[in-house]
Amino acid sequence: MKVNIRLFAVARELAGRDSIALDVSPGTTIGQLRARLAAEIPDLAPVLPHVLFAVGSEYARDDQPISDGSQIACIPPVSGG
Amino acid sequence: MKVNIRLFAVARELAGRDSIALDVSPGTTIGQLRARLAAEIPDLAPVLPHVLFAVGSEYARDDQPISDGSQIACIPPVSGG
Amino acid sequence: MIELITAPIDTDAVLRRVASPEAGAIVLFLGTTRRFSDGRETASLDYECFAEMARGKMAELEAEARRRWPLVGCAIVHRVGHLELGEASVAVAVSTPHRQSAFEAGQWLIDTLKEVVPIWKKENWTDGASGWVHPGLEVPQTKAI
Amino acid sequence: MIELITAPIDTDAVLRRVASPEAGAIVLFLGTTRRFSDGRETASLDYECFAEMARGKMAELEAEARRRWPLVGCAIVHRVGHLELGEASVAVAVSTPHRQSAFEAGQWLIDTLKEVVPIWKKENWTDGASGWVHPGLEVPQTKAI
Repeated sequence: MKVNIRLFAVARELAGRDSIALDVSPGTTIGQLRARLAAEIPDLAPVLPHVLFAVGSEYARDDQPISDGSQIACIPPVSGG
Repeated sequence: MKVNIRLFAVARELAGRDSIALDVSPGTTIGQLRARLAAEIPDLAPVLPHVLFAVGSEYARDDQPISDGSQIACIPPVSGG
Repeated sequence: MIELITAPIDTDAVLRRVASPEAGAIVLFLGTTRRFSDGRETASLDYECFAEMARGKMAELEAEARRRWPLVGCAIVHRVGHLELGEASVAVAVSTPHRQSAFEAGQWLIDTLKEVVPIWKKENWTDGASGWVHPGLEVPQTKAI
Repeated sequence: MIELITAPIDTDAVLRRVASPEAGAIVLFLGTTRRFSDGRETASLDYECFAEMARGKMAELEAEARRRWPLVGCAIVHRVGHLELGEASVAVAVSTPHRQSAFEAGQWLIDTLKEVVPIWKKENWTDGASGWVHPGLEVPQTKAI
């Protein structure tokens, strides 16, 4: 199934792109996606252990399974305010 | 010696005047002035136990002696802000 | 900056006064006249002050706050005279490098101002009566003419 | 009121938004861009956000603050894009009947905003380098061209 992952801030700059679409098998979790992203974009590997992921507009845990067509975001530690 | 006492807020309204000049004997304290004011202006008597006095721009204790020509202020409980 | 004024408080000017590239945080407190107090409806307020002493005490508050917190800017403005409902009677603004001290200093300044600065307010209620507010003191009310 | 904007923050409009005759206290917090952080001099900043989620989280913060404190008005405005030194990046304003809850709610809102809202800042230093600020993360710096 297809998922789209948006990248922000240092993740966007390290990847040189603002999103990536991946084909993943049904039942894939956020934690597995984290590992998969490191393999797909090696430049992202150093920061991936420190980022959170969001599905839609909600933070997601690593054990959360991803649905087909999920809009996922890779959220490095925030620094707004 | 002469002292001038300014009156504010409810004290001013109860006294019907914004200051009073009194002749007091040397060594008179703020506490003695408090009693004297109650005698001079009976309408002030109910509030005088609850007011503070200032000499110049500083709050004064009841045992503080008054000097000749002191500018004294009668300060009901404040409610600014 | 210490000000005792009769005109409406210019909050923009107060904020400009404390803004600085050395500060990362500004906290502004505004005290505004509230419609209901203790279930009674207020129409307007009158503030009276002992001006020389009030300015002196406000300056002491600023000096003490600067001893306690790393303030970049500090402004305390109190309005006196007649105020309509919803208007600001007091503005306290501080700027600091980091926000925690701005909140602490701002709250300490308004808390202490309300305890020590010789300013008094008279409530004019919608029922036509009015009365001085003197915490801890039972105050006789004046019927409006 | 929740806003994510690129124009300078209009603090007067923010204050008008929360002012009310039902409120006796307004607390406004402004986060401003500071010249020195960790001894390094900042020339300007760029803020990036995940807009849909940032708006959603800011709205959740307002809703949670309204559950915790008796807020009359609440406004959270964050600016994104390019900011010069000394400009405000964020404004949080609340109004309440009494001041204690205004200070508490204002501080909770900015503290929590800084933890959960997906917004990021990049510091552009005066030495020409720039780098994303990601607390807890060692971030590679980019040399300016």
